[in-house]
Amino acid sequence: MFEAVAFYLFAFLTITMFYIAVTTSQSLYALSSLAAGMIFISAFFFILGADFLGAIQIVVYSGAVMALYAFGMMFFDTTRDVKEKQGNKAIILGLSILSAILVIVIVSAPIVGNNIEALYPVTEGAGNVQEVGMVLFTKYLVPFEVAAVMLLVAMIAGIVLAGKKMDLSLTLMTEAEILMMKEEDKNKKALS
Amino acid sequence: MELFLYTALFSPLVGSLFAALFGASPKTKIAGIVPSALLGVSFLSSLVLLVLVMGTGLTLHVEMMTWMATGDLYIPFGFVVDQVSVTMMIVVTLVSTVVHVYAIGYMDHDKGFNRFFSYLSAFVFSMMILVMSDNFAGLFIGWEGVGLCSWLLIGFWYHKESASWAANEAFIMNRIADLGMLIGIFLIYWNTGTLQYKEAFAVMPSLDNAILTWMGIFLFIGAMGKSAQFPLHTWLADAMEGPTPVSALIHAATMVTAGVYLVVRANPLYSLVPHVGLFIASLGAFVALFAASMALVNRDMKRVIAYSTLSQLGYMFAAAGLGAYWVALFHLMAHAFFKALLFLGAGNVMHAMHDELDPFKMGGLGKVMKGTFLMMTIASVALAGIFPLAGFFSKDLILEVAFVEHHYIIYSVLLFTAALTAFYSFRLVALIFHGEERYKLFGIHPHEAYKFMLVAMSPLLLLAIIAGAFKMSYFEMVSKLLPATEYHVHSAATYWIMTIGTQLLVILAIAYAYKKYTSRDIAVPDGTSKMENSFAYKLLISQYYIPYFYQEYIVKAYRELSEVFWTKIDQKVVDATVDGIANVFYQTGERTRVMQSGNLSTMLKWMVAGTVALLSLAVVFGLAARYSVEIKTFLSGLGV
Amino acid sequence: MEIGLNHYLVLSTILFAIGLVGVMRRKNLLMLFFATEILLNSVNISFAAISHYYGDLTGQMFAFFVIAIAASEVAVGLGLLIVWHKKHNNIDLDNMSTMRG
Amino acid sequence: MLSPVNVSIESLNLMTLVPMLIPIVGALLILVIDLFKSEQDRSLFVMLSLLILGVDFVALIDAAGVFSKNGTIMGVFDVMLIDGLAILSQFIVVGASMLFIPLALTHKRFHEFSYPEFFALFLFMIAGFQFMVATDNLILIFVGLETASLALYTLIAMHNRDKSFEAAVKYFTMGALAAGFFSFGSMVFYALTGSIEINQIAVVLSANNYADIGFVLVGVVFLLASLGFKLSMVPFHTWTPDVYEGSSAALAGYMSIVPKIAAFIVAMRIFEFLIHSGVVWLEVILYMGVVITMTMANIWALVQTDVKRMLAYSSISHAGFVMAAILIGTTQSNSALFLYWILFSFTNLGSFSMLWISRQKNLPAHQQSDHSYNKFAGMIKTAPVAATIMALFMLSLAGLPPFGLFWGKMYMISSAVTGGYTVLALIMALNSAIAGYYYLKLIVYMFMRDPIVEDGGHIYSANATLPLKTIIGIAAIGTIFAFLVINKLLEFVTAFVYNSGY
Amino acid sequence: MLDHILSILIFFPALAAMLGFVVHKDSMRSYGVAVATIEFALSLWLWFAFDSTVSGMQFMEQIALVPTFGINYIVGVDGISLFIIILASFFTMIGIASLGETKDVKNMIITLLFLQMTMAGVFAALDAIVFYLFWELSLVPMLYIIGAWGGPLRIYASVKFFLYTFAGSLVMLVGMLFMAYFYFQATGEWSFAILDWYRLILPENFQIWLFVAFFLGFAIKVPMFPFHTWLPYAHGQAPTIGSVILAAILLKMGTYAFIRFSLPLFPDASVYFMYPIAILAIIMIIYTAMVAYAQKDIKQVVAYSSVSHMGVIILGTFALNVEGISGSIFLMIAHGVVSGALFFLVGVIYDRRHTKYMSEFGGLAHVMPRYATIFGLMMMASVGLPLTINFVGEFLSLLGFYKQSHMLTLLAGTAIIVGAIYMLAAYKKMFFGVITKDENKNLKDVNKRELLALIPLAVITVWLGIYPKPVLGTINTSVESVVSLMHEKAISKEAKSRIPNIANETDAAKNSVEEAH
Repeated sequence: MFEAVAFYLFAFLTITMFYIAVTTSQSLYALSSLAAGMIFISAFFFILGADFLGAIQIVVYSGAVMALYAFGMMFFDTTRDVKEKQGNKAIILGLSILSAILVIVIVSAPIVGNNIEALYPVTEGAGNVQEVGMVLFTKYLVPFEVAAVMLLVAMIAGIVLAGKKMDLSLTLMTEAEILMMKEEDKNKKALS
Repeated sequence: MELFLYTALFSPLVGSLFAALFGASPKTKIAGIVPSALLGVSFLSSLVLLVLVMGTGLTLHVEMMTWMATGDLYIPFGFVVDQVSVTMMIVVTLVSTVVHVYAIGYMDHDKGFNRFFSYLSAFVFSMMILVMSDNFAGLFIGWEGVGLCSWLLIGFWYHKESASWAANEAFIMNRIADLGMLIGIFLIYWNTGTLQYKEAFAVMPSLDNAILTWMGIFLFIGAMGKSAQFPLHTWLADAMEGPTPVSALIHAATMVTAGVYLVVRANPLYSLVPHVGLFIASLGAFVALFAASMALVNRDMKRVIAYSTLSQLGYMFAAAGLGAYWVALFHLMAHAFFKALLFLGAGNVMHAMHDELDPFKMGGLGKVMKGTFLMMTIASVALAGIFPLAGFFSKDLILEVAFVEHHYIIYSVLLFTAALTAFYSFRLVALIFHGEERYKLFGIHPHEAYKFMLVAMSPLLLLAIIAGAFKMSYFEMVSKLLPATEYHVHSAATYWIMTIGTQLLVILAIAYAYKKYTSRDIAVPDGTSKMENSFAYKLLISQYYIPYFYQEYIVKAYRELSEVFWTKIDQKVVDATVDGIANVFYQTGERTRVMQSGNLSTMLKWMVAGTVALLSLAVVFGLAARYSVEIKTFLSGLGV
Repeated sequence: MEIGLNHYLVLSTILFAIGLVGVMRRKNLLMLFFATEILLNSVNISFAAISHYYGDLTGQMFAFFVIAIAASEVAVGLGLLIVWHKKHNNIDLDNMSTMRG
Repeated sequence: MLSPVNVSIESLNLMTLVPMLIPIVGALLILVIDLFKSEQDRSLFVMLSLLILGVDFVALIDAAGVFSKNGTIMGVFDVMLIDGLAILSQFIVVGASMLFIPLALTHKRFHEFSYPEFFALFLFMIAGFQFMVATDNLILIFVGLETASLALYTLIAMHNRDKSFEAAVKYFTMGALAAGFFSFGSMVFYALTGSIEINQIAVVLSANNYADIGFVLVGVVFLLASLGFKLSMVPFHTWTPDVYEGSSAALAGYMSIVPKIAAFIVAMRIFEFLIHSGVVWLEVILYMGVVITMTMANIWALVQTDVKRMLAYSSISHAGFVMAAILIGTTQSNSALFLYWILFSFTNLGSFSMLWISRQKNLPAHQQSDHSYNKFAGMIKTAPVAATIMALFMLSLAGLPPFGLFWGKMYMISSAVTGGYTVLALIMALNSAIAGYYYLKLIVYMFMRDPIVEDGGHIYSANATLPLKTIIGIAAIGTIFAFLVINKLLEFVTAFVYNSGY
Repeated sequence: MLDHILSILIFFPALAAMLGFVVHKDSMRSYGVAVATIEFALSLWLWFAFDSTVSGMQFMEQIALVPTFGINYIVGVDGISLFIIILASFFTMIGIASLGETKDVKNMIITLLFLQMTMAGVFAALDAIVFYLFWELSLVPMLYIIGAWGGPLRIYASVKFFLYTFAGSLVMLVGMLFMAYFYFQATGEWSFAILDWYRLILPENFQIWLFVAFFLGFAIKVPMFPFHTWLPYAHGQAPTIGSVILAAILLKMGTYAFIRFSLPLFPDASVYFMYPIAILAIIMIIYTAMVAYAQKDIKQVVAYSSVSHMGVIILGTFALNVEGISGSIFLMIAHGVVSGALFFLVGVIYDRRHTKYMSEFGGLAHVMPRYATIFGLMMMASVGLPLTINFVGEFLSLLGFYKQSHMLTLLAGTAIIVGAIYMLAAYKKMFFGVITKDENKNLKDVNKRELLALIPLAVITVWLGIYPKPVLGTINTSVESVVSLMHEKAISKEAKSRIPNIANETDAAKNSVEEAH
């Protein structure tokens, strides 16, 4: 009973939040509603007994991601509401509604989950975190490491792209300009 | 003996090539003399062969080399000298020798002198091949060869539009007929398996009559072209654009008779299909009359003679068609002599009159050019068939044939034509040599031709007179090869009546012609006289409107149709389709490239759209799969 | 009443659809990225749900990695955004259609 | 209470990781070097990465040896899957990368190459692709894919001019959407089968013998969409021309080969079993997809005015052409795919490199874009050799014998014929005819027009250095003399494909 | 040496072309002539070494190319291909020798040498893929020749030529792959070797489909109506040498391929399609002849005339009996010589007046008698005058087809009429009459360099017209083997009856005589 109530409540909340997030013209609203929605999502994880996931969700999203976006927004100072001229709404509306209907039609059909044996069953008496850790560091060791690499890549990418060196582009400068610039750098170093 | 054969055959070729050496260089007598001499040689060796054939009666057959050999087909360069071909050889070489010598004088002032002789000898060579070949393919070589040479010679003065036009007309008309001939040859090959005369004719009796008929018809179509039979006759008159010696040699004596030769040569075939023969005969008779009628009014000396040639060819075909092959051949020979003579005479007149061709502008030339006068008169007499000249024997014979074979219509037509012949030939003589000297009005000072030209013509004169005498001996010879039927009217009385009657008729016609055209008050017609405005005259002078018809409804139509094919069909339809296909692609590209608007939002929309589209398909399919049973029942309920 | 797997699937699908709408209608790049985040998150719900109902941890794993991926995408995305903003000093994607056709 | 797991190292088959680890380690090495001594010249990093890739290649050769000895190897808790496809595709990935990396040593200076990070990211990307192809676990595929993609976005952007940013952003955004699709798709399959390993999925599905097919199809649709994005199938192709135009020619050439082969492998793994288990719908959809992609891409390429965009569209159409192999799904077609792609990588990389060496920094007046057709007008007069080589690549792309791609095309069409797809075979053939037009267009410009500006053909080698020329030379040789090695290649590929059960 | 003479023939020019890049521009012409002469000498040697009593392939070579897929480099000649190879090298030689003033002559000569390679390759190849390879490759040099040295519309023309042929041959490629697949199914191993395919007997419906596939490729090349529209453009725009080789050799690829592939591989289909194709051929003959008559441009006249003649060749090919097929092969050579010569002649006047419109000429016979003579000879050859080379071919082709259908042959026979019409008309327009244009008043007659090309052609025209035996005999032996192969491969009743049985040498005549009774 409680579960049902919780589900519908949070379902309602997330949907509204995300709806706001995609419709509002105030990027600040959008951001905050997104964050809220994500937190509510983590609620589902807790309901579903995926505590670890829930925690991650809160930490990563509402923490890291949102922080990042927040920084970004300060940078772009998009506090003023952004005006988006929409090309014909009909298409968007049509497509979205159609897709929603379609997917729901299909998904709402009950799935016959036979012949399904859990490969990594939830073992009784163990906390979710332990189980997760167990699976993560055996079966999913490689993906885990690769994910690490991926984050490294992302980090490097972020650094490179946002870095100062991107301000002037060697691609566009002629050889002469490049050499001049190098000279100036040397001088700066010498002075300091 | 073969030596003589090869000499007879190839010396004209040598002559031609010799003259060709000087083709591009300015006129040299030598280029005329040598070919003439070589032709003389050829004539002599033909003579030897004639003697041989006449004397021993055996025939010569040589195979020089293979020409084409593939599959079952085997065609050699083979030559045969038998009674028929030797006759033709004699005629050809003799006339052409004469013409050559004559032409040395006639072409004296022409800058194409050397070229002319090389063409002329080339013609003789191909004519020799035509008559000597021992198979149809070889015949066809000669057939086309003479066609080529006649094209060259008719268009000899190629700067004249009319000349080159006439040349092309002649060539193309002959081509039309040649197609028929070619088909005939194919028929013969696929049914007899060979093209050699002997073998082919040997097999023929065992063939289905229908096939034989077709063979006969197609071969005769070929003959019609060369011998300018109706409806392919128009080119002959136009061919008079060529130099006169050419007209004499090709368009009177030799080439045009090739058709007759073919029919005679193929006599085994035609005697198997008498109905075709009858058709040939009737056509011949018709052409005889038809041509003669056109000759009545024509005001171009050479054309008149050309028409008379046409009508004489009609006679020959009549004879050949009725199965009197040797008679046809005999008339061919005789005709060759006097007609060539007539033409050469006309040539002299032309020279005298500075290429003036309208007899009405001449008159009284008899005084200035006696020799020519004499020769042409005798030739005309021979042509008219007055006893005892050549024409009498050969032509009356044909009449007899028609009579004896009980084809009285043909007989009467031919008889009537004989009268016409006499009339128009003496109309010509009268207008040219008698009466007022109308040429004075045009300030022309006519002169007799070179002596040696006259001398050169004399052999023809002689033969035109005496050729008839050889009738029986000739019959003796030829009958070894050709069906030996003597034609004798049964009762002597009828015979004499016929002969005398014919003679009288002819003489009357001559007399009428003289009376009409020697009178003082003959003036150059100016299209005002009532006779000229009569329908008949118009009809005849415009050659029954046949050339007009060809020009308007065939030549023009062909040209316009080609035009349409090119501009409309080829460009607007065929090619346009090809380019159209290409354009469709290109245009589709141009239209649809807007999809790549470069706007990210649009791209995303496309992605979603694609997914959604796939999804909907998936749903449809999924639902269909799930509710397949229900759907079936539903549809069956609907009675689908 | 019992909350079944389908409830969660439907929910996540709805969220996914919302995400799609956002992706399609957003012209402001930053907000566009929000929408993509929504897409990924919505899927996570169903993963968790499925793993719950099947009693199988794989789903959680997947969700876990999805989160990681989403995070790193944010990093790169923001990086790009910043560069673009430096050059053009706006982040409206209607301004980026120099290449077309 | 959880029982402690104990696994023996042998059972892990760690050697399956080696080919991926090498580039990762190499990347880290590069970063470390940069850490200690910055401002190094790019040549150092180029050569380093070349060496690393070389080592990687050798490792792959070993793996190939092992495979041909004792078949497919699972490793590290059966996450890694080293079968023939994996090895072949890794060969292509690494080989193409080796051909690509020296292109950094251009005569002119370009922004990206001044970063050591460029090379690090490049190597990470390769590792990502390798992981992507060397597993049948959707998670690892996803992670590998993202690793590679993120790196790739950055590489594009680092070219550092407006177009490249635009390209990167477009690519990134659509990539994010595609990622969403991928995760949704795999979610559906997980929901259906409770597993995220392809062969497991196959087992379960066939066990249920495709109950509620509709739901399966939804999963298929989403995976198709995300992979179609990578493979630039119409209508998910829209990014391709813009991204290729925006990024440097060399990278564009690279992108037209490596990411696609990775995606092809994944597509093959996922769709093969579906097709073979007679999912008619998928067959129809793929059929349509293949035909539309081939044809439309060709048609759009017809109307391009910029050679690079033309090549972009042409590579879309080539991808469509090769996608047919997956539709046909016979051993012959699958090996045809690899044969085709190997030859294609030579030719296409070659032609893009030709554009790369002719890249100027400032556009002359008569050029609308970097590589507009006019630029190549009368090339034969000013730079005959270059023109000839370029023409050669074009002819090869058009599928003219005896140049490389002809053999791929021929074998592919033949596989269509043997697979019973006659109409498809005809369509493929005629498409190459259409394609002939725009390849010819370039040849026409180069050989039959007069130069617009005479500058002694400098513009055609504005960017040329020995390494670049070497690469082009290799590509050219590979294109011309392909017919000498076809046989070996064919045997090799067929054996590998066959032994890995495709 | 003799074992590899074919490979040498094929690749020697290519190699020479490669080296030619090094040769200096000024001495390029003599280099080209030298190479081409050697090539020609080699081809002549091939002829002498050729044993004309053997009907099978000779000088066979086989090198494994892609054995696993049944593709091997197999070459060989028989009577059918021998003379076309010789003709090709001959034309390359005189073509280069008589090359007029052309811009960057070096590229031209190199291209020509490459072209020579592809031509030799096509006619020597005995493996479908190798054949296809050279077949396609031959497009490239031609494309370049037309596109780089052509007239104002050259690019359109060249691209059209390339794409049209390319599209057609791709369909043909699919057909080949099918053929190989059938062979695979029959024998369990891949093979593209034509001689292997000869042993394969296909069910009729397969034959029909494959025939169609091959037909597209060949018909476009020939070019048969209605696929012919690329030809006038190509000829109209191409430089003289280009048109010469295009007309003389490249078009023959199509007709040769019919005899090499279509007939022996699909005898039943050949019979099945005999009438449709014959009708197409007749349309080609008459229709294109009429179009030629409507042309204003002498080169277009010759171009259309060659389409018309190709019609006769096709007709002879589909006579399906020895006479017809050998006739068509002979006509290929004949038409090669004659149309090649005609294009040369057109080039001669074009070099002098830089126009090809007949209205610009007239009365040329006065100023250029030699030119007029040679032109006249070639024209007469082209209208099929006996004792010229063309007649032999046309005569045999028509003769052969007459066995199959009287009516159609009668129609096709009009070729000799319509051909005469447009040719004579054109000749009259150009050479007869009086000179109207002043430019024509003092034109130079043909010079030595041009005679160098024209005299040999004239000699061949007459020589082979009078004495075709050395060529015809050799062709005959090979054709007989082809026909007998067809006969024994034929399945359907009709095919058996249509294709004569050479085996028992009772000549057709006797049989027909019995039938007559």
